[in-house]
Amino acid sequence: MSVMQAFDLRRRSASSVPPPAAGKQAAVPVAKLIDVSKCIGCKACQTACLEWNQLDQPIGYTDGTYDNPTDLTTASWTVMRFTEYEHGDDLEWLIRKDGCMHCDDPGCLKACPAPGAIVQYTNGIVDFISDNCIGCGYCVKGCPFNIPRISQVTSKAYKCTLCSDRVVVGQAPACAKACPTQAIYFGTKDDMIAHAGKRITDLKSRGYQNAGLYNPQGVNGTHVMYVLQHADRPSLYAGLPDNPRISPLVGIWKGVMKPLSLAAIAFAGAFGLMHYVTKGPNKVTEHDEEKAAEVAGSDKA
Amino acid sequence: MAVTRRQFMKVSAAGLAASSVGALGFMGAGEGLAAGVRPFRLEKATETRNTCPYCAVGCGVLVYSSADGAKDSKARVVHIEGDSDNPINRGTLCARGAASLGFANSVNRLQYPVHRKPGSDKFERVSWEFAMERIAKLAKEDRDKNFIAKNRDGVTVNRWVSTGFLAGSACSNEAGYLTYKAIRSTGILALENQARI
Amino acid sequence: MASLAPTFGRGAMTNSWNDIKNADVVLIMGGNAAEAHPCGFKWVTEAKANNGAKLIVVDPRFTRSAAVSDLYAPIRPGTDIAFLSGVMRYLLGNGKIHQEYVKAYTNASYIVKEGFKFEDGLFAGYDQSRRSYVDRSTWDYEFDEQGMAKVDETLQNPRCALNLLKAHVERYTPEMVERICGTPRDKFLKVCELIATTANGERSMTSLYALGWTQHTTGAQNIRSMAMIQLLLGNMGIPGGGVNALRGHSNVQGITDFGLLTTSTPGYLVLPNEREATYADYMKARAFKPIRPGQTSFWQNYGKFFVSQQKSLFGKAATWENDWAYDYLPKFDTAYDVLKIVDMMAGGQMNGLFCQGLNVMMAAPNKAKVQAGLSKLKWLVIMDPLETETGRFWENHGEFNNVDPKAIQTEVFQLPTTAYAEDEGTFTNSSRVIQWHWKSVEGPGESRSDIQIIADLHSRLRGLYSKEGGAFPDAILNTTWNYAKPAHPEPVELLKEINGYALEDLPDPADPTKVMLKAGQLLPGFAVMRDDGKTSGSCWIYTGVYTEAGNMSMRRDASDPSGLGVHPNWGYAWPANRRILYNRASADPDGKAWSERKKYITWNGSRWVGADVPDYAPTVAPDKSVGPFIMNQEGTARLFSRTAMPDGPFPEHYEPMDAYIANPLHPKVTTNPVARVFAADAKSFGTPDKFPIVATSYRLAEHFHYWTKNVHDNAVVQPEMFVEMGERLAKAKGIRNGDWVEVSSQRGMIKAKASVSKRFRPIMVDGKPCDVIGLPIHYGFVGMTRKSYPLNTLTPAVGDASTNTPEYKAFLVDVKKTTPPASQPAVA
Amino acid sequence: MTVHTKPVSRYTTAARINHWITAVSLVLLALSGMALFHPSLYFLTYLFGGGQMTRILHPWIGVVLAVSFLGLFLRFFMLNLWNRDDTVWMKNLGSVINNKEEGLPELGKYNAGQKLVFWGQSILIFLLLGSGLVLWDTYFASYTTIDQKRLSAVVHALCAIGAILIWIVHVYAAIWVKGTLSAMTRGSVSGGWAWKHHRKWFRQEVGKP
Repeated sequence: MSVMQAFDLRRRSASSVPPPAAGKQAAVPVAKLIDVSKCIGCKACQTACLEWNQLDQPIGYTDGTYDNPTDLTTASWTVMRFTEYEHGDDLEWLIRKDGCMHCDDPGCLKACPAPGAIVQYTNGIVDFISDNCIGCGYCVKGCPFNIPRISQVTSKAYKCTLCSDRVVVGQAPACAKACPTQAIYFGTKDDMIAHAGKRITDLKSRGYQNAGLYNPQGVNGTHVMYVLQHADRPSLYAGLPDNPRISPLVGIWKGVMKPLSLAAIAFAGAFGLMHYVTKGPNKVTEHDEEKAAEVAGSDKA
Repeated sequence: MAVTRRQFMKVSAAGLAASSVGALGFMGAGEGLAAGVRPFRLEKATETRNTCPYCAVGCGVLVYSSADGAKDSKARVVHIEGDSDNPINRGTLCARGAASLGFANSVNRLQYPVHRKPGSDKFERVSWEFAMERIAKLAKEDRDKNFIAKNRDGVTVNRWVSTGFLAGSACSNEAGYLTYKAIRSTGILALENQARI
Repeated sequence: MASLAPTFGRGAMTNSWNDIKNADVVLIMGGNAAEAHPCGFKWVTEAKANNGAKLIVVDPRFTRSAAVSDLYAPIRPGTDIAFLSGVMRYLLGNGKIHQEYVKAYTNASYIVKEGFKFEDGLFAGYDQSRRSYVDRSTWDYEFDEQGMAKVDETLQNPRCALNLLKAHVERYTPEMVERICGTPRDKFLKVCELIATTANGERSMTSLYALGWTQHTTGAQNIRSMAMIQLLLGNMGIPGGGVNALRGHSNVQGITDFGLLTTSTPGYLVLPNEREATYADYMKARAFKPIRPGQTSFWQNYGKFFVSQQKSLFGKAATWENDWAYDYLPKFDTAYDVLKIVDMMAGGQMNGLFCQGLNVMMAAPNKAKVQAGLSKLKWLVIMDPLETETGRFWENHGEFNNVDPKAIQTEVFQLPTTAYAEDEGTFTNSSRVIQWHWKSVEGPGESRSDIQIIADLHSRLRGLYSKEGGAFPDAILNTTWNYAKPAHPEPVELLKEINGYALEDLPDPADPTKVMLKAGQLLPGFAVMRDDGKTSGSCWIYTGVYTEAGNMSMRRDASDPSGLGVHPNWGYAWPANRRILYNRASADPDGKAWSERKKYITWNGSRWVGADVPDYAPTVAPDKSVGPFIMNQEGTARLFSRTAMPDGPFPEHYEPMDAYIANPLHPKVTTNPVARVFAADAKSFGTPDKFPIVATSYRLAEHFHYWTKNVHDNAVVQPEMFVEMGERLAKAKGIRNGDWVEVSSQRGMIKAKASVSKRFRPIMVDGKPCDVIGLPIHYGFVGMTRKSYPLNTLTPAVGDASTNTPEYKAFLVDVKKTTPPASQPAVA
Repeated sequence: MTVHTKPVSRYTTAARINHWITAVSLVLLALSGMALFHPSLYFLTYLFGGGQMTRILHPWIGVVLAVSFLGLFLRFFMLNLWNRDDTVWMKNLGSVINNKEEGLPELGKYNAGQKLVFWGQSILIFLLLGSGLVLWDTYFASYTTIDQKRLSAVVHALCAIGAILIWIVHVYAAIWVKGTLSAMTRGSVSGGWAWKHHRKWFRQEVGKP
């Protein structure tokens, strides 16, 4: 089997020609389900990700919390965010594995100006193709979850790739394989939704009335989904957006404004051309020169 | 994993089949060939079954090592992940196990015997021969000087309590048993391991 | 383990990792499985997800186990016995015990001798000057003329063990529990109710514990309390039950099995005491005759195991004539445990020390004492794959290790060893499963395997003694060493030697004319071992691991025929590949399963059959009423542990040596009267006036002891030492999250960053709020993580009465804001 | 052969250089900007040495533009202040377009259209600078929030399109009105040109010694 594995593309950044696979029978969409209620915050997903992708995250300092590193970086594509949620006498320790949500309608891909720098495979995975990335940071503006990070060294954008190099040969992503309690589950999106349903039923039986699936339709659903104990308040989980969507500004910026602007420019150019052709040049006539000479002459005296 | 292997192969196989067709260029220009996904880096590695060195759950791990086949190139561990066949951990690993490649290849791995003279402020590299010969001599010297053949009541006790041996709890059973044989036969009573603390 | 053996007969994790999924209630107390054993904890989440189990976590801190628990209850460090005795009182008081199980399978109905009593904090027979119960004669049953223990099936006699227990725990009312432990009364009762739901054959509770219970001066008794609760509930020997000690290192179980402990020999046999001058004396104390009619009392085979071991160790030199080389073994006068070794080193009585993968500088308590001890050694040999603080104890690392190398005259050798990926051999995991692992690469640089180094050391000693002679060379010279390559004994050779051979043709016991085993063949199991020198086998419990059928530890058939998480063909579990111990108790006295859900081993009329190897003679019919605890002379488990525990047949709450309050139950005896205290440490205990804050130390999910600070990715996810504290304490001391604080105890001072958290709430003790802080152990002055003071600078050098495991989990400190260490940049 | 007056000087050499720096940088900015603006124009990045180089150079050229335009602004903002004649001019824009300038009041140096170009570009380039700095993640990523960056992206794009449209008008006017180019190439215009288009300005110039 050739080493150069390839997936079919469903979308390709900055490409006006739709990728050939768009029409064909798509591969089965996959999804990674993160069941926050089963997550023990052991960070196996972090070290598995660091090791599989050979990332060289520098060793930092503690800021007094368990969040290490404290934010996603170009060399830490997933980080655990710990939230101590106190309500009444009860205390809950909500631990959420942050990282790319692999949106079905990726804001990063929509914002990206470089052709082929961001692609979405037919199974839903959104991947950064570093060769084509120009480091402009538009993906940071496009992403509703603030995930992509731009490297000061390589001027390229980096994020979780959902281990596309493993999935393409039938392996689970490194984090899903490692997760001790299988809080991180990987499979077809339908299976994951079904599995989430079972988990939500179990959570409801344990008193979490608002347990639910976080699969925000604002981005047409995501290929990384959460099961949350408090699905009615996602922002409890260290700022998980309550209803994430691609910012309307990005919508405008990358939407209708593009063709309109080109049309305007084309029209302006065409108008000038037509004007010139119909009206002819605005010449200085002999008469003007004489009148000018008069003015110039009379002053000479 | 919820997905059975067969079902999962369908997911990637469908992708593969279509794309290999695409890769062969049957479907349109360069646009068709998706940007290549990073090649699967374990393709040429050797897989060995092992157990994680850290805690007593005893998770099964797959150690992937690869040497480039040159005459004297030394194989290096390139990746470690869980062994899906092991019923105890079913392929999962914790933060330590998942990073245990970093233990095998740590820059803090000891490389060669070193020796610190009394009062010195640094280690100096020495040969195995020098180290082992000197250790054996020091041990024999201390044993011969302090060996207690009989106690105050004249009972044969054959014990040597002026030297201790703190045994490694991550040594294999075979190494542990051999250590027991070699050390207990000298009469050492101060033989302990991490179970105590 | 020093409490499971006296109660059940064997000292090991009773059930298995996978079996946890069968539990209906999981109690994590005295441990933090989610952080210390995450992949083992998977089976707790499986139990929750697929068995509707409820997880209870009782811990001074709201840990990551608590994060996924159904019920969390706080507790003051060092008061577990008060809590568990309160639970026992609740179970006994409300009749929430599995009556039939308790009556048939425990010594509840045994009658205890007259004269046994417990008053003002002490059992009968205490000698203050020797700080021990010298006269334990009253801690025993009444015996009849045949030497059988007397019982009162009707349980009327007030001196029945169960009635004595009821009287003993009477004082632990919910109010007293709240007063001592600080656990709110309603929370405590909720825990009791949930536990009580398993007091039947239908539902089972499993207990997962680790150092949270062992690292106290009452360590062994903590576990005893849980063992007794599980007996009262009938949770022993059934799927989803058991008392599961989650051991630490990957092969601490194996190394303990091989007797690398001061008074042990492999297979939980014991070195002779110097009072047992002859082999006859030695064996007289180990007859282990049954004390109830018809009981198995498996330890009566002690002689077979001992002789077989001596044949493995000394081969031909061990003969009937020289009492199987009895005198080749050292006889001990006292225990030389780690605390004793450190005390002797500090007293200049120790000249040489080997540290084979044990970083004593960090692992032993009271770093100042260890530092002084190491400095007084003549020579120190480190065998380790990684850099350690012990190897560099003589180096000055600024305020983290402020020493003058010139003043330290210890000669230090540091030998590089290979690690797991570079060796072959077996590890034994916590649930006694022996798994073979294969070698993938060579070690780095000039590193050598432990086997090679030890073989080298032994052969040099042998050479020197045969050439130059010296003190008692016989044991060394006669140690068997018949390996193909003496300098490189192969793991396969060693595992075979461990398993044991027939040294002569062994007749078939059923038909003596036939030969069961020819000389040189591997033993099939320990049942065939003999005490006449015709069999060898260095560790009887492992026999069966390498038989004529091959290396059982290499087996990789992951099938689970019963669906109960029993994988009989994966690796080999000692003893006899049994996965759940005492599993005869999963059937009622008539041999029927207590319930269909918990069906495990049943009597099919002619044999015991089921999902696992029966922990029982396979063909003994139920009506013979042979007890399920075949190792015990009674055949039943011990609620009353006779003289096996040095600090009492029943657990009793004693404050940690750094006592936060006077013991409310018996102020005159506040701390464990039997805990051994060396002269050097007598004045090293903190008092609440100078050190008003309770501290506990623990492990984190991201690190393993002191190794992973040498691993880049682990340092990334947990880079620096910190001290966790509650918001109340932080506000009182003007400390903000990330500030540098100084934590001081009677033993020393460390600096660390503050981690102010809602997970630490003040615990109301005796009506007053008590602040608890937490200190992870993983950081030192060697490795990639930020340099730090070793945690054991603070901890007291005193240990558990039975095992001398240091009291790391409860000590007194003071906390105040400070400036960052000189070598550390201030930036957070 | 009709008699011609001496060419009337309109721009100093310094002004011209300043103008042409601004012009070149604006064109380069337009090209590199449009390359990132729409996929179909991405090929323009080859002019700058690929996508990365385009993204690197664009901001720096932007800085050059801002500085040089500031020069123009300081030079000519006094001359572009709006007056009543400009309003009249605007009202008769239709006839101007149709080459009938007669009825108009005499104009100073700049007619209303040119003033609109001036002020239009001033505002737009100022906004482009502001939003450009916000978008310049290489150095200024940490100073603004992502939402502010999104707003800047939209503002930057809109202003850029505006600037390009005004640029088209400006360039076309220079081509359409013959004789204009020499103002910026040689710095002077013919008398007739001055008389026809900027008679008041012409009178002032001629009045000068």
